[in-house]
Amino acid sequence: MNTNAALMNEDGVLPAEDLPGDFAIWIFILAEMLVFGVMFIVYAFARAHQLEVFNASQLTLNRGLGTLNTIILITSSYFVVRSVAAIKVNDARQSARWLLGAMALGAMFIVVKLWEFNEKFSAGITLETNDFYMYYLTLTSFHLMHVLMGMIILGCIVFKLRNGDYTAAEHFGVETGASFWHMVDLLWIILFPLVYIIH
Amino acid sequence: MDHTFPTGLYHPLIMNKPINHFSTRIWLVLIMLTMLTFAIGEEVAQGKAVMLSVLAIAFIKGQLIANYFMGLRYVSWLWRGIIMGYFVVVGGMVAIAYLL
Amino acid sequence: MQYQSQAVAKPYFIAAIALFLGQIIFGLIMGMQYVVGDFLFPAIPFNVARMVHTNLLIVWLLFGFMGATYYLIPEESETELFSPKLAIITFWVFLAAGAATVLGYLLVPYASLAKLTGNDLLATMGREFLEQPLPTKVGIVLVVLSFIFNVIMTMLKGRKTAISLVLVLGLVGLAVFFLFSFYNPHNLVKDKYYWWWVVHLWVEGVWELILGAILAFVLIKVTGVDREVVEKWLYVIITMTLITGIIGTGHHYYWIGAPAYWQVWGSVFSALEPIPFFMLTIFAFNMVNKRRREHPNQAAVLWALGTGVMSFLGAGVWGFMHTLAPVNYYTHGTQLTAAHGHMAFYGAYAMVVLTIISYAMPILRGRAANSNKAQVVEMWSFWLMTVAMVFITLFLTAAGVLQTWLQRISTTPMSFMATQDSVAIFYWMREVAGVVFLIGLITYITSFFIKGETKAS
Amino acid sequence: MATRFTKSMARNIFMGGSLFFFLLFLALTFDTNQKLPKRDNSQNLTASVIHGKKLWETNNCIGCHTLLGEGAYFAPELGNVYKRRGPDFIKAWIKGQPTGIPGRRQMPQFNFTDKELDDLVDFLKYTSEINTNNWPPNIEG
Repeated sequence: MNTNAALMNEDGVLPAEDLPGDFAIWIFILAEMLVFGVMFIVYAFARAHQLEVFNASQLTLNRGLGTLNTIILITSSYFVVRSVAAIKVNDARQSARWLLGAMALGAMFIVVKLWEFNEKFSAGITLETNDFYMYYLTLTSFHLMHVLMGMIILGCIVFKLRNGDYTAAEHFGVETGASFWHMVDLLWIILFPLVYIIH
Repeated sequence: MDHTFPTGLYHPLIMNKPINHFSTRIWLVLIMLTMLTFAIGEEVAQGKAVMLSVLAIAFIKGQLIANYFMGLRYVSWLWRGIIMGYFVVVGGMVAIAYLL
Repeated sequence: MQYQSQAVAKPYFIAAIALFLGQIIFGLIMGMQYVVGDFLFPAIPFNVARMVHTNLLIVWLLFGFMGATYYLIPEESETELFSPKLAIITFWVFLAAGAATVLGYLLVPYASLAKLTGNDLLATMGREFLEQPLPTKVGIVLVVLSFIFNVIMTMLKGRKTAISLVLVLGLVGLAVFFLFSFYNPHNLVKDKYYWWWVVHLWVEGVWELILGAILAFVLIKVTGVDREVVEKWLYVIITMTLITGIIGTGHHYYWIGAPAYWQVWGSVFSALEPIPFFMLTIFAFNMVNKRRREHPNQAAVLWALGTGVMSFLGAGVWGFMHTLAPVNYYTHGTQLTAAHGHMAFYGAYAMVVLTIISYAMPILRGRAANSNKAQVVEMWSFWLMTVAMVFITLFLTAAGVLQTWLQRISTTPMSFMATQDSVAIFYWMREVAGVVFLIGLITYITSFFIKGETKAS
Repeated sequence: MATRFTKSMARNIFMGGSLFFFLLFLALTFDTNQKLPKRDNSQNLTASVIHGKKLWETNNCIGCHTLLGEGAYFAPELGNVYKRRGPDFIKAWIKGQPTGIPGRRQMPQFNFTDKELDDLVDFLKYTSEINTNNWPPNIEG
């Protein structure tokens, strides 16, 4: 119930709110962030050991597709924000539409990513090629699976929205799923510059 | 668990368009920051300043998403602190690895 | 005891403790052989003592898990057991199979045992911890299946709680992953790869569900804390267990021929494996602090808290110590592994079984808790065994660190046997700590025979 | 007001999260199986290596030794013993057991035929040629 409250509020009148979504999803989110965080750090230190290999291989990545995917994911996150806003005014139909939009963007993300992978695979690049590609493929495909999981979660919520299970007064599940989706976005925000840009 | 809903939920402001415009503005800022990162990448610029500025952009984007998309802005400071701390620690470690 | 059929747990618990005693005796024999190489040779060669030691451990823990399940499922489901008779039959079958297997190890040369028991039909023997002859393996499957059938039938006719759901998931996982013990490809790398599906996915996966469920049950009983609170934390903790533990299997795939990327996956995920154990400890202490009643059985409370702390130390801290690939490169297969194995198995699984025994046994014997005198002795045994195990672990760690240095890191590496001679002092000290552990165990068993004033349950 | 924390959500996350990571594990396993032929030396799995592995198992060698670091830690690592000692030493050593030296660790006498000894050595040679990412750190194992 706070996403919107947070958005509307520029004068800070509202009292502190509780977490959007279930406490349990936040534990899960923290765990996931921890896993990714450790992987990011491991990547950075592994790179320090093989600077030339990492720098050279990194330049072969398709930064345009990476940027496109960043935009897609940020936009999908925005759609999810709108979906939560919609259910808060009891507009389940609109809420479901926004979520379907977010899922469509998620699917686009996956298509773009697979296209990118295909580019690399047809260039004969695999996990074994060198350490950079190993990290690149590992991190991005691990993240990709989270996008997929997020889409499944959003799908369940759409199903329940259509079923009339959520209302302005009871839309706890929507926020829970939304929080997870934002996390997937949040992690990409670090992953993208780290693997594609910084050298 | 007993649970009450804040009256703020039905606050008339929520019904107003400007709210959504606010999240739209955040979205626009995020897109612009993304383009900026892309531009830096295309310059193929190297160096510490570039690395640090890209990390700084990521930090800002992360804060925007956490505070305004995830809605942590008005949640207990602890949670915002955790997310911010996460970005500081991960970003900091990455920076250290690059500077070493 | 609330339900008559809970009584079937009693023989399971007694068998568990008896086999535990056997395990420790063989442990002491092995400890001796570490320093006096020809001790009891050729009557009991080291490999035989080790098989008995590790197999007894597995079997007594299984007895403990089954006993725990038979005790808590009727109470959770609020109904009598589906078939107490089946539970008793499987008890005797399992005990007979276990005893026959151990006698087979001790009396028949292993190669002859393999020939006698049809290892030529399907070669499954001779792999660490899975040394059991084919008939025993099949027997284990049948026993576990009948056991799970009995439990699920009981659950179906009664209340379904989170605790019993998690417990049954753990037991089903135990059965499913045991099936990989029948898969023994000629390709050594694949053999090892899937061997870990039994070993790792048991002890760092589904067994932790069983552990969590048993501990949650006991905590609800002894603290009176709201079930709702305990159960949702149980879910959170086992979620953490599985998301770190499943991919954490990768920390066994660094050096056995699997692709190098396992070093990243394994390191990252297994480095987080201490978290669920840490949460478990915090959780246990929190529940006890927030208790709504003073349960007369303080020994059980002590065991429950001990499980949290020791599993965190043994599985969490000692596991973390050598789980990162760059560290493990040097420590893989040294006494450090043994140190971790000892404290983790004791702290997590031995102690959780002792916890439920401590809680349930007095009730099965018709009283809420043992007499004060008996509890004092039991608490003494807790400290004796636990402190002894801490020292066993410390001495093995010292041996392992020195071994790693002399044999692996040093620029002039020493041979394995020369290294063993150099660390012998620590093996002697470990053996002494082992004797203290045995004294603790005997004290524990004695506590069952101490009378005194008790309250009816 | 308190943050909500419900059992049903905790359960859903447990189920979903565990399933997710298990599927990921299966995917990695699938990939590993694709990659193994390049690493596991399986092209050298001859009949004699296979028989050697069976002898290794039915005599419970793992009860004292380690193989690629796994097993008991009572006796030397044998994953690289072929490279450390060579075939002739290995055979002579097995034949000469037990040493009977008082106080020393003893290895039983297994009464292998010459063919069996050859098979065991072939198995150890095959094992020593598995790509173990350069483990052990040195020849002492």
